[in-house]
Amino acid sequence: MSTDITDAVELTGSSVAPYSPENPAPVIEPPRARTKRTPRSTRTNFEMYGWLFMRLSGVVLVVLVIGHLLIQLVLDGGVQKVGFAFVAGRWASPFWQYWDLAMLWLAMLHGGNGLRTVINDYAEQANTRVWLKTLLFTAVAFTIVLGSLVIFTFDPNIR
Amino acid sequence: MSTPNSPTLDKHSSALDAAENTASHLITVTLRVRRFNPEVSAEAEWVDYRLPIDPKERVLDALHKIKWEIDGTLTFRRSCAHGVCGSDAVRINGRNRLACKTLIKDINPEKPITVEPIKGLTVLKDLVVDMDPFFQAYRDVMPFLITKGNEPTRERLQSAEDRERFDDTTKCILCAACTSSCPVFWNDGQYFGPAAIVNAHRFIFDSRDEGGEQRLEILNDKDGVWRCRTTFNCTDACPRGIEVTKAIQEVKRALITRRF
Amino acid sequence: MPAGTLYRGREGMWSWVAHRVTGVLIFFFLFVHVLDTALVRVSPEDYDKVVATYKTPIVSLLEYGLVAAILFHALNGLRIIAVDYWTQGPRYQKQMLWTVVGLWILLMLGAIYPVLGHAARVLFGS
Amino acid sequence: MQIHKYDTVIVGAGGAGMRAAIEATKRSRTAVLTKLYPTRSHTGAAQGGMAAALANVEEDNWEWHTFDTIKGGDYLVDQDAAEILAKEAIDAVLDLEKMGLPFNRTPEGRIDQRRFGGHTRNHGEAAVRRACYAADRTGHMILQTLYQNCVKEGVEFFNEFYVLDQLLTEVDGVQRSAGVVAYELATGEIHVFQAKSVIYASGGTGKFFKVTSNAHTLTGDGQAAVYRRGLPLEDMEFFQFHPTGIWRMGILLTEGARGEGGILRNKDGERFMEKYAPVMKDLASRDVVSRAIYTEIREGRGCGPEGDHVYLDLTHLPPEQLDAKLPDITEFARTYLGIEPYTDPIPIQPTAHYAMGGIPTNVQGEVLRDNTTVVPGLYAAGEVACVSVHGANRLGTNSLLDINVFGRRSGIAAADYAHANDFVPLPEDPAAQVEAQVERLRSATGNERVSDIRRELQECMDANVMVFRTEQTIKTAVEKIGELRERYLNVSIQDKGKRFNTDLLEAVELGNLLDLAEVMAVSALARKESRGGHYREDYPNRDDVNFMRHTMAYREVDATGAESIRLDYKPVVQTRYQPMERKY
Ligand SMILES: Cc1cc2nc3c(=O)[nH]c(=O)nc-3n(C[C@H](O)[C@H](O)[C@H](O)COP(=O)(O)OP(=O)(O)OC[C@H]3O[C@@H](n4cnc5c(N)ncnc54)[C@H](O)[C@@H]3O)c2cc1C
Ligand code: HEM
Ligand code: SF4
Ligand code: F3S
Ligand code: FES
Repeated sequence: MSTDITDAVELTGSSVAPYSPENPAPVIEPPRARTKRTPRSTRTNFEMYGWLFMRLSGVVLVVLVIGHLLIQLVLDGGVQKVGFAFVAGRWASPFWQYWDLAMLWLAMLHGGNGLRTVINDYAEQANTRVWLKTLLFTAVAFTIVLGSLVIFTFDPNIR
Repeated sequence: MSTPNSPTLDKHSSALDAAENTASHLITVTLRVRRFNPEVSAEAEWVDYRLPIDPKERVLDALHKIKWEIDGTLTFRRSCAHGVCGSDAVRINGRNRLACKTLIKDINPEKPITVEPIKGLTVLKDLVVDMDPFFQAYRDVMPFLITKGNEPTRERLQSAEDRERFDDTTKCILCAACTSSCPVFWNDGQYFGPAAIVNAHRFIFDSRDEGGEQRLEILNDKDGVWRCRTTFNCTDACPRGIEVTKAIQEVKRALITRRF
Repeated sequence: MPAGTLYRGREGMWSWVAHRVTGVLIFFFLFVHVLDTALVRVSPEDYDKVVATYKTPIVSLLEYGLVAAILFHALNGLRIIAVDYWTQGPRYQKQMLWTVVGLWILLMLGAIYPVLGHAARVLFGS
Repeated sequence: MQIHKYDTVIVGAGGAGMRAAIEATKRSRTAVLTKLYPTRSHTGAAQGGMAAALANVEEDNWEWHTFDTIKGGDYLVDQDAAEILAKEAIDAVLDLEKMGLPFNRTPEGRIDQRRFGGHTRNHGEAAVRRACYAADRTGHMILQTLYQNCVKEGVEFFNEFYVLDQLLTEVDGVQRSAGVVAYELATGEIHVFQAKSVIYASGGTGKFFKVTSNAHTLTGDGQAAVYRRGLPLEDMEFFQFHPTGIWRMGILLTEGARGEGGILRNKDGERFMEKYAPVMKDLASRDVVSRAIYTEIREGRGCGPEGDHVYLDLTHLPPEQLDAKLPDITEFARTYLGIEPYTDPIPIQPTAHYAMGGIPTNVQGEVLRDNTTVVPGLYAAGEVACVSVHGANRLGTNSLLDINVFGRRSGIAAADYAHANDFVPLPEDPAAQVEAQVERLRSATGNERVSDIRRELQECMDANVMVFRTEQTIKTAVEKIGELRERYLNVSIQDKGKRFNTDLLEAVELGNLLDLAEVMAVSALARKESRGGHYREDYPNRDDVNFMRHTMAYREVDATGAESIRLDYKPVVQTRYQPMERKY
């Protein structure tokens, strides 16, 4: 049987593979089909907390982000007013410092967790998933650390 | 109450209409079927079939006409032909349907009607997909009554309200229309999928059952209910009219309330 | 990808697609936004320079898009939360979605002047 | 070819097969072979209910139930079996409840019960509420519950395996069951299952009719496999025609609809059943109602332009009651007829529904090779079998009961038998017959099409051996079937492949239908009386003198290889109830 296959290719001489009942083509498979052994259970509440966090942070973010947008873009002059002086003015008040800090943290964690879901959904290979998530984690951590530093070590007199 | 013998001629109208309309006038439709036969080719392809059919007939009838009169190699599953066995979930005009519950007249016969296998499960031949992963997910949620202690001698009592609580999810016929309509499932077959959750729901909310905690634990995991993104494709697809997303949300809420 | 064509989902599916796309968009914007804001720590001049580029009409348009994304994501996010916690939520998800879209259109109309007003002035003179 | 070895092999995963599997798996190494995924079985289509004298809502007892069953079966019922059925019904229902079946409940939280055709209090005084139900999805719930419990017990299923042949081996002059041969749909491979005991639970054979409530897959494979090996089929002439099938489509509208108060009306709006059954009216037994409907139609009182149907009127029932008790059938009317049952009557006509006959067994489910001796190791239960608890006409709700009671019994008996006995050697070249059959069909080049022959068979059966039969019509049918069998030798199929070759299997199934249709017609021709589901216009009365006996049909092959059917008869077991005239 096995010898016939190569022969057949030569005989037909075309690019069409010689599929037959004895030598069928591979079937069309979806990614990551479930089997008896998958998925392995981990027994943690992580996904639940993640889910809850998305909702809770979402509600808080509505206030923070919409407030932020209003101030930045709508109230007196929009983006046009934004500049170093404007930022300096705002961060002079701890209220705005904490506002922005909370926004930064929540948005990054919310968005980061959201992206984690997206990666889980679309990255088919386990390897790719690990890599992408590492990348994501680094980006989020970096942004949060950087952002927090900026807010707290901000020096209006740098000029 | 009408008296039993009073003539009900006034009620005849619509039934009569139906009768007259059924005095069959045939129309010609094009069925565009996604075909795949690994014994012939590694590629799936669209094949058009034109056939005369009564618009009151089902898409399943059209498939049968093709198989019986045009091309006997067309392969699909079917059994009951009236929407209760769950054999023939396919994608008709881009949406999951039972071929036996979709009438030609309800889907615009002017344009070609596309019929393709459901998404996210291995296509084995034409419209036939591998159902094993689907049933595996079903088995993995322990879809059976779990009780402790001694069996009662008579039936377990259950109030009509308690019975009503899980009525919706008892209707499931395991057709997989929901699971294979779920965008999360298309990309990750490890997700339990709505059908498995529906069948877990059926027991979690059964007042006689005592295994709810175990099932919730299983569905709490990374491929469990939390993967659902509430896209409602499952609810739209369910031929039994089960409010699938609602059931999933109830399971999520049950998990949260039990964990806190 | 599992072989196949586009699934013709309904409101629920498309709103999810939009939610996901906007979410990812916002995330990347935020990432960049934090980076540029970090410039205030480095050099106020550079910061002002960068911010100045934000004041061009094209960026204003992008900004309008960003506002659109955030508003949709926020409103639809609230709809999702309602679907999650309100027992009748799943039943009314379509109505809620149309409410979200309606509100979103109103807000976006309202945002035209504040966000695009300056750009219009620059372009067409005030 | 692959060979598998199991203690017990069950053919079919409908209600009967899975009920047997739950018992057998606990006691022996069991495999269930099924041509459909278990939950696709036609048990899931059953709607109305399952009878048991629970007396949850009104006074009732199993003896009344026994009587109704016997009377309903027009006294052709084996009364010892009927007693077992009625007595064990109560536990059968309670067992299902304990397995998790979600029955509708009474206000006290007990299993609710409703009226059903032919079920009466105190030997026919009035209708009694005996049918335990779950809306109009009782069969669905039974099938799901049994499958759930199979999952729980870890029953081993071979899904989409078509059993095509029964293996018998002669040991010490006695033919014993050695196993079965199955065709795997996915690969086209042939598997031999060697087993100590085999249970057939492969369901009915309704697809030889055109207008039928049966699934496309109910093609009598089990009956045919056994019959071709020389074992008899009992009472095949008795087929039940359910009064209320959706007009032209045959989709069933449960008798529960009339149990809830639905009324049959002719074109004048008359409640015609009052004429035919003054006491039970619309709830008379099925054969009576079906004949009444056809009489109305024949006498010109049918509805519609062609006067070929009557109405099932539910419009006087409150919509809430329809939603709560009959949600599925109202949806069928909306989906398939575009009719709103709240306001419009539903056009219906009788539909071929249930095979009373089948593989003869005793009350343990053991298959009989003649009137008395059993085939060791061979069992049958459910619609494929004939115990006979349904006699000449099955009462509604008694079949779901039958599959549970006798499914359980045969499961236990077969597993016990497997414990006590050793494997019987397989016959030489066990798969030969199936291989030849499959090979012949796959390479056939004839010019006949499966679908043509099947359609002609179905039309012939509908026209000639349905509700009304005469010598003339049955003879026409016998001839026509003979001709179709000839033509069947010339069929060819288009799909020559191995995977999922449903084209091939439809051809095989047609072969089974042809064989069984012939047995049915020949048996009907010989029964020159009217009894239950078998109504002969030329012999309109029951003839207890000559025909109070079961038909046993054997396939005979003479030296030249010509086939014929030999009819024999078996006495009816009577214990307590003497035949009386049957009135409702
Ligand atoms: C529409 C409808 C409504 C009904 N309503 C009621 C009711 O209300 N009350 C009542 O009591 N009865 C009712 N009945 C009758 C009752 O439902 C059936 O008689 C009963 O369910 C038959 O069960 P079964 O297990 O014998 O067969 P089925 O459920 O038909 O199962 C047959 C099994 O055998 C398998 N099989 C068949 N051939 C092969 C083969 N060659 N190889 C391997 N496997 C095979 C199939 O895969 C299937 O799993 C109704 C019937 C119909 C059609
Ligand atoms: C303004 C208020 C916001 C609300 C109310 C909100 C709400 C939500 C909710 C409820 C989800 C979960 C969706 C689901 O589980 O299906 C979500 C997902 C997500 N959000 Fe937000 N969010 C907001 C702001 C943001 C911001 C600022 C970002 C970016 C940094 C963001 C990025 C994301 C991402 C990437 C996802 C994942 C999308 C997916 O899985 O499909 N969101 N949001
Ligand atoms: S929930 Fe609905 S769509 Fe999903 S498997 Fe069950 S019946 Fe089919
Ligand atoms: S389609 Fe999928 S995402 Fe959730 S709502 Fe249904 S399971
Ligand atoms: S064939 Fe049974 S559901 Fe369509």
